[in-house]
Amino acid sequence: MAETMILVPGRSSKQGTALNKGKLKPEYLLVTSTLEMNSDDMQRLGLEEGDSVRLSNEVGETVVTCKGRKPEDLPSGILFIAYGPPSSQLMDGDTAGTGMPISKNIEVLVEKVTVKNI
Amino acid sequence: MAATLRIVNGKLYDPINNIDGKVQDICIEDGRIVDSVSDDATRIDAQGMVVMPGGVDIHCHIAGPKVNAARKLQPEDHRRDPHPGTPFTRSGTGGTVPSTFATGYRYATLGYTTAMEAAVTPIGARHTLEEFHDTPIIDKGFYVLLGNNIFLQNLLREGRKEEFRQAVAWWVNSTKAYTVKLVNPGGDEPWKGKKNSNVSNIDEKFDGLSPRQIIEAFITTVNDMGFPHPAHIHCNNLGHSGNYKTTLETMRTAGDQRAHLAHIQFHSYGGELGKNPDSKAAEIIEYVNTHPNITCDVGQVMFGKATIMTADAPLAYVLRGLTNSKWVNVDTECESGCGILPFSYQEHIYMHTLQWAIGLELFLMSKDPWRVILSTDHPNGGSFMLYPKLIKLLMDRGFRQEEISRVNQKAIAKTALNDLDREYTLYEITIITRAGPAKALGLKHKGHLGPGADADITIYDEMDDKEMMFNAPRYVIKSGKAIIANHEFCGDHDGKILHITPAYDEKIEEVVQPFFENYYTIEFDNYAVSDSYLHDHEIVPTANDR
Amino acid sequence: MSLKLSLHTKPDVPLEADVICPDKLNGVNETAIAALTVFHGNDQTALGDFFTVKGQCDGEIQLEGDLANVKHLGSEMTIGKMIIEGDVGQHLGACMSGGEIVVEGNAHDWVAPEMTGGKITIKGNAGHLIGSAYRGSPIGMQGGEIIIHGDVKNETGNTMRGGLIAIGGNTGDFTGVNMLAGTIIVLGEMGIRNGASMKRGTIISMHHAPMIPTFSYVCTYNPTYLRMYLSYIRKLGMEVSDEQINGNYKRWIGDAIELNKGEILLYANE
Amino acid sequence: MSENIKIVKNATCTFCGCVCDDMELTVDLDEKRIIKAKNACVLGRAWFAEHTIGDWPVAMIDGKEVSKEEAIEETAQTLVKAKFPIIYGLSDTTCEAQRQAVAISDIIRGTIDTTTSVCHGPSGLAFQGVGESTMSLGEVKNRADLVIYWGGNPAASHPRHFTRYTVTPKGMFIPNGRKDRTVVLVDIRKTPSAPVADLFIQVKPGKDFEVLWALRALVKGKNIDPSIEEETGVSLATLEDLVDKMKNCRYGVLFFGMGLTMTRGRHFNSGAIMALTTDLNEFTHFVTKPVRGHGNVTGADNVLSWQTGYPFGVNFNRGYPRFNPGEFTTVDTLSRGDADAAMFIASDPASNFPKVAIEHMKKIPVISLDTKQTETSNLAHVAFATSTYGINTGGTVYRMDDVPITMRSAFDSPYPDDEEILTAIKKRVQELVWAKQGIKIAVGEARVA
Repeated sequence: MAETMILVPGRSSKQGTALNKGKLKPEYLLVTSTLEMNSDDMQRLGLEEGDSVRLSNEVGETVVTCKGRKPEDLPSGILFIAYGPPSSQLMDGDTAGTGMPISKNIEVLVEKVTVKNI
Repeated sequence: MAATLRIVNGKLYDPINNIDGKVQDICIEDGRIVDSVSDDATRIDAQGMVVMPGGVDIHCHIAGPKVNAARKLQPEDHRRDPHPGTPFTRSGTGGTVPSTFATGYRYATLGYTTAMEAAVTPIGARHTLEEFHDTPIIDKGFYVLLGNNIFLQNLLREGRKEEFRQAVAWWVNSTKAYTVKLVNPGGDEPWKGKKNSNVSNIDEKFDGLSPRQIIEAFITTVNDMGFPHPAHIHCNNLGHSGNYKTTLETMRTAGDQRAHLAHIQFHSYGGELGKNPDSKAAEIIEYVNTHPNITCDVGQVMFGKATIMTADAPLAYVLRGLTNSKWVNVDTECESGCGILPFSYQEHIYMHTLQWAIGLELFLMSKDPWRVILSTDHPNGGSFMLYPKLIKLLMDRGFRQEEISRVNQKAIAKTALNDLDREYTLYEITIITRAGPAKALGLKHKGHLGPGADADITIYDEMDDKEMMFNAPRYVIKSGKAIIANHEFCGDHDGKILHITPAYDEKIEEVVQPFFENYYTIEFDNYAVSDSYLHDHEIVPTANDR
Repeated sequence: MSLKLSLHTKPDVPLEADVICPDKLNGVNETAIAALTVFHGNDQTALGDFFTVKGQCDGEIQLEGDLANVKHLGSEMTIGKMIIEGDVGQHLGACMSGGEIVVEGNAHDWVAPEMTGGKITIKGNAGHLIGSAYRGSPIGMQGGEIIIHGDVKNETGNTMRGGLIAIGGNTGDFTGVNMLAGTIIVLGEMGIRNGASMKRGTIISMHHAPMIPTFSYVCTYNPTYLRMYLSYIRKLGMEVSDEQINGNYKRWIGDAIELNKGEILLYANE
Repeated sequence: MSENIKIVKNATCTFCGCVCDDMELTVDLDEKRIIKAKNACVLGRAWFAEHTIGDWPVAMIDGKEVSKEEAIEETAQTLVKAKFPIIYGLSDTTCEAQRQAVAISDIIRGTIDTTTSVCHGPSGLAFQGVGESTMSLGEVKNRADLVIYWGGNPAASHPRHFTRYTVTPKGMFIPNGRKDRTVVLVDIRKTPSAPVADLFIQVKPGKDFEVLWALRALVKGKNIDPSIEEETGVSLATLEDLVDKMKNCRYGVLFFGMGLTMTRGRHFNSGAIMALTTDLNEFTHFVTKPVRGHGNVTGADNVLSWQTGYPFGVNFNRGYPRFNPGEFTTVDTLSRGDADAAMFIASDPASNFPKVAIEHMKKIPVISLDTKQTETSNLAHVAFATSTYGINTGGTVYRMDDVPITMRSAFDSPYPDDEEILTAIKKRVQELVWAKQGIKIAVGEARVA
C-alpha cells in the first residue's frame, strides 16, 4: 500500500546533539534516517514502529525507519525527518532564482518495504 | 616607493601655515613631512600642479552596522557601479553605499585621506572597527552614539553628574571612539516605547528629562574632559519645517562652550510643521558666524541617488511614508537605533531643490570657512563622490547659475541664492575640505603641510574645470607612501584608527555592570572592545592628557 | 549580408558573451569579431575560441549551436536582430531597449530582465523571472514584448511596469508578482499566488487559477480591448481560439493590500 | 580528571545563532577537553563536550596523509587552475577566517557563497525587496509584550532563545517576565516549542503565505472571506483575534524560521512577514527577525556584505563582485554543473544538498576544511582538519541580531585554525595569479599579499 504524503525535513535537538559527535557517527546516521509519522497513518499503512519505508518522488528515493507520533502532535499526511543524507535524496536542485531548493513540504510516495535491504 | 620623497615645483595650498599658492618643495621622511631630505630622495615633479593636504571628511557614514545593512539592502545600487580590483587593490562595489574597499579607494581617488564615521552604536563598535580594518588608505575614526543611552539618561535624571561624566569616558574608552555623538537626543524612547512617536521640541520632557538637558550635559562633559573634537550633535526635528528654532536653541544651549552641529542644512528650515518649508539659512549661519565656539558641517544635498541612513529612526519612518520605498528600522538595546531607506533627490521637487539651495546659501554666507565644513552627510545628502561637483558649485558662479536654472524655481525664489555672487577660492576650498575639519577634529598632524604633519598629500593638475580637477588627483600620498601616481593605483595602505582614551575612574564599572546584567543581552565582560581590533592606530590626546 | 556565429567548442563552464549584440558587432570584420572578449568562467578569452565567425553584421546576427550555457546574449541591445537556432543561457536580452531576438529552442532564467523596449520571441520553453526586475530593483520590465510559445517557471513579470509578456504554455508561481503596470497573457495554466502585491496592470489566463485572499471577483464580461491583444498574439503564431477572442472573462481585482487597481482576467467559457 | 583545570568565564557558545556568551567552561587542560559547560543548553553541552582533539591527520590528499604545506600548495594550484571555482560554507568559522575566504575568491575570480543561501537566503532577498523593521535581542527582552514565532521550532533548534532573550526574561519594561508577555506560535505541526505559547495556530502545510497575506489585509482594514479557513486551516476569527493582539501590543516581534524560507514561496513568505511588520508600524512599534541557525552565519552575511556589497552568492568572474541568487548560489552552481572546483569551509553540503548537486561534487576536485570528518571531507580531494572556533580559537562572531562578540579560547588544539589555513592559501594563490599574469609586485606593496 502506498500513499502520497508531505515530508517536512527539519532540525531536532537530538540531531543537534548527535551532530557534535560527528556526522559519520552511528548516532547521527540513526537520527537522520528516522521518519516520524502520525500513528493513525502508520496503522493504515500497516506499519509498525521500526519498520522500513521507502520514500520516493520524481527526484529520487530513500529508505528510512519509521516511528509513530501522536495524531495531536503530527497531523495526518505529514512526515517529519531530521535533515540529512536521506532527505537530500528527495530534494530537487531547481532553486527558482533564489539559491534555495525546496527543502520542506516535499510530496513523497510512502510505501512499506517488505523485503529488508541488506 | 622610498621612505624619503621630495615634491618639487608644486603650488602649495596650506592655510594652517598661511601658504596660498606659493611654489615650494615638500620633503617627506618616514610618513611625515620634514624640513629637508637628502638629495637622493625620490622626486615628484609637480610643475603646473596644486599641492594640498589630503582631504578630511568630518562627517560621513562609511562603516558599521547601519552602513552594512544599507549595503545588503541595495544590490540594485551596487550592480550598476562595480569597482574592479587592480594588481594592488581589492575589488568591490560602489553606488551610494560602497563596499569597504571601494570606500577607501574611492576616497583616495578624490584626494581624501581621512574620514570620520559619524554614528556608531556602542554595541556596534566592534563591527565598525572590523570594517575599518578592511577600509584601505584612509585614516578613520568614529563618533559613538550616547545621546539616547538609557543608562546615561538615568544618571542625568537622578542628577548623578560625576558618575555621568565617568560613564561617558568609560564608554568612549570601551568602544575606541573619537568623540560623542548625539542624534535626536531624547527621541528614541518615544519611538520605541510609545508607538512610534517622537519629541517635538528641545524642552519637551520625557520621563522628566528634556533634549536640552541631555545636550547640555554632553557638551559640558566633553568640554570638561578636553576631547579633541566636541560633542557632535544631530539636532532634534531634522528635516521638519520650522526646525531652525530647535537648531538655534541647541546652539544657544552650548553657551560659549565648543559644540559641533552636524549637517546644518537639514536643520535650517522655516515654515510650519506639516507644510512646505522655506529657508532660514541666513538665521542659522548668522549665529554660526558670530559664535566662534560653534563648528558645523553643511550636509549639502546633491541631486541624484542617496541613501537615508540615520540613527534618527523616527525621521526615516516619516520619509518612508513619503517615498513608499523599502524601509529598514533597527532598534539597538539600551543605546540607539537607526532607519535606512533608498532616496533620490530630484531637481523638479520643491523640497529637494530647497534643501540643495539652503546648503549652498550656508556655504556662500559663511564668514568663517574654518568652521563651516564641506560634507554631504554621505550618503544622506548624496555620495562623497559628488564632492568635486559641490566644489565646482562653490568655485564657479557661472556653473552654479546654470544649475540653478535647471531646478525648481519656486524653491529658489524662497532663498537668497540668486543674489549670492561669492566664489570660493582654492585657498578657501582647502580650508573647508582639509584645514578646517582637521582643526575642528583637533588633529594637529593633519590638514597642513608643515614639518611634523602626516605626509597625507594630494597633488592635482590645475584645471579650470574644478569638478574635473578634484575628481582626478595625479598623485595621492598617504603616510608618505605613493598610493596613486599618474592617476593609477601604485600601492596600498591600511590606514589607521584614530581614537581617544579619556581618563576615568575604574570604579564606574561597578555602577554600570548591574545595569548590563539586567538589561543587556551581552555579558558585561564581553562588551568592551579589545585592543586587538585597533591594528594600526593613533591615540589622539585630550586636553587633559597633555 | 548577415553575420553568422557558429559554436564550435562547447564551453566547460558558463560563457558570458554580452559582446554578441548587434550594437557591438555592426560593421566589425570577422577577424576583429573573433578577437573580441568573452568570459569563460573567470578566463578572459576571445570569442573566436568558441565561435566560428562568418560574414559581417549589418544589423542581423545568426547564432547556432548548443548555447544553453552561453549567457548575456544581446544584453543592453538597442537595435538589429538576433536569431538563435537552439537553446540559450541566462540573461538573454538583459536590459534591452530595442531590436529583436528570436530563439528557436529553449531559454534559461532571466529572459529580458528590466527590458525597456524591443521584442523577444522564444519558440520553446523558458525559465524563471522572465521580464522581471533583478533582485532589489524597484522596477522590472518597462516596455517591449516577450513572446514565449512554451512554458515558463516562477515570477514571470516580477515588478513589471510596462509592455507585453505572452506565454503560450503554463507559468509557475507568482506570475505578475509586484506588478506596477503592463500586460501578461498566459494561454496555459498559471501556478499559485498570481498577482500578489500588484498595484496596476493586467494578467490574463485562459484557465481557472487559484486566487490569493486579497483579490476579489468583480464580474464576468467581454473585454473588447482584449480582442486586440489576443488577435495580435495569434498573428504571432500562438494558439488562440475564436471563442477565446470573443469570449467572456471573469474579472478579479487586487491586490487589496496595495492599490487594488490590478486585474486578473480568467477565461470563463473553459 | 586531571589536576590541571582551568575555568573560562563568559565564553561563547557558537553552536546556534543565539551565540550565548555567558558560558562558564571547566577545562581539563591535560586531557584537552571541556568537562563542564555551565549555563549551556542541551545542544551547547554537546557542542562543548564533543569537541575534543581528534586523531585524524591535519591534511590529506585523496585520503592519504600529507603535510599541511603540501595540501596548501595543492589547494592553491587547484583553485587557480579552475575557471569556475566556488567557495562555500563559512557559517561555522570566525569572521577573521571569512575575510580571508572572500579575499581568496576575489583573487582567483571565483564565486563565494555561504550556508545563508540554503537557510535564510530567501529572507535576504525579501529584505532587499521590502526592507525590515528589526532589533537587537535585548529590545525583545526589555520591551516585547507580544512575541510571535512563525515556522520555527526554537525549543529544538535554539533552546535558550525563549529563556535568555524572548519569553521568560524580565526586562526594563517587562518587569514580570513571562507574565507580561503574550506568546504565539504558528506552525504546521505541534512542535516541541508549542507548550511555551499562549496561543498555537496550526496552518495547513504550504499555506503560510495565504495566512500572512490575509493578516496584512486585515491589518489594513480590508475584508477577508471566511473561506480562508477552508484554504489555510485557520479561521477568520482566529486571524482577527491575532490582528487585534498585534495592533494593540506596545512592542511586538515576529520571529520566523525555515518553515517559511524552505517551502514553496520562499522569499515571498519571508517578505510577507517583513511587510506585515512594516504595516503594523502604522499602529504600534513592531519588529521582526529571522531566527538564524549557525553560530556565525550572520557574521558571514556581514563580512561578505562589507567586502563585496552583497550578502551571499557573490561571483568575481569578471574581476568585481556580482550578485544573483539562482545563478551564483551553490546549489545552482553545483546542480547545473557550472563549478569546476570547490572549497567547502566548515560545512557539509555532501550530506544535505539536493542529490544532483552532490553528484556533481563527486566529479570535481573538492577541498574541505572542517573540524570533524563528514560526508564532504570523505569525498574531498584535499581535506584539512582544523580547530574549533570558540573552543580552540578566539576571534569574532555575530549573533543572529548582528551583535558582534569576541570569543574566548578554552584550550589549544594541535590543529591549525581556518584563518591560518586560509591565509596561507590566499598568499599562495596570489603568488600564482601574479605569476600567471606576469605581474611583479613586492610583498607588502599590495593589500592582498
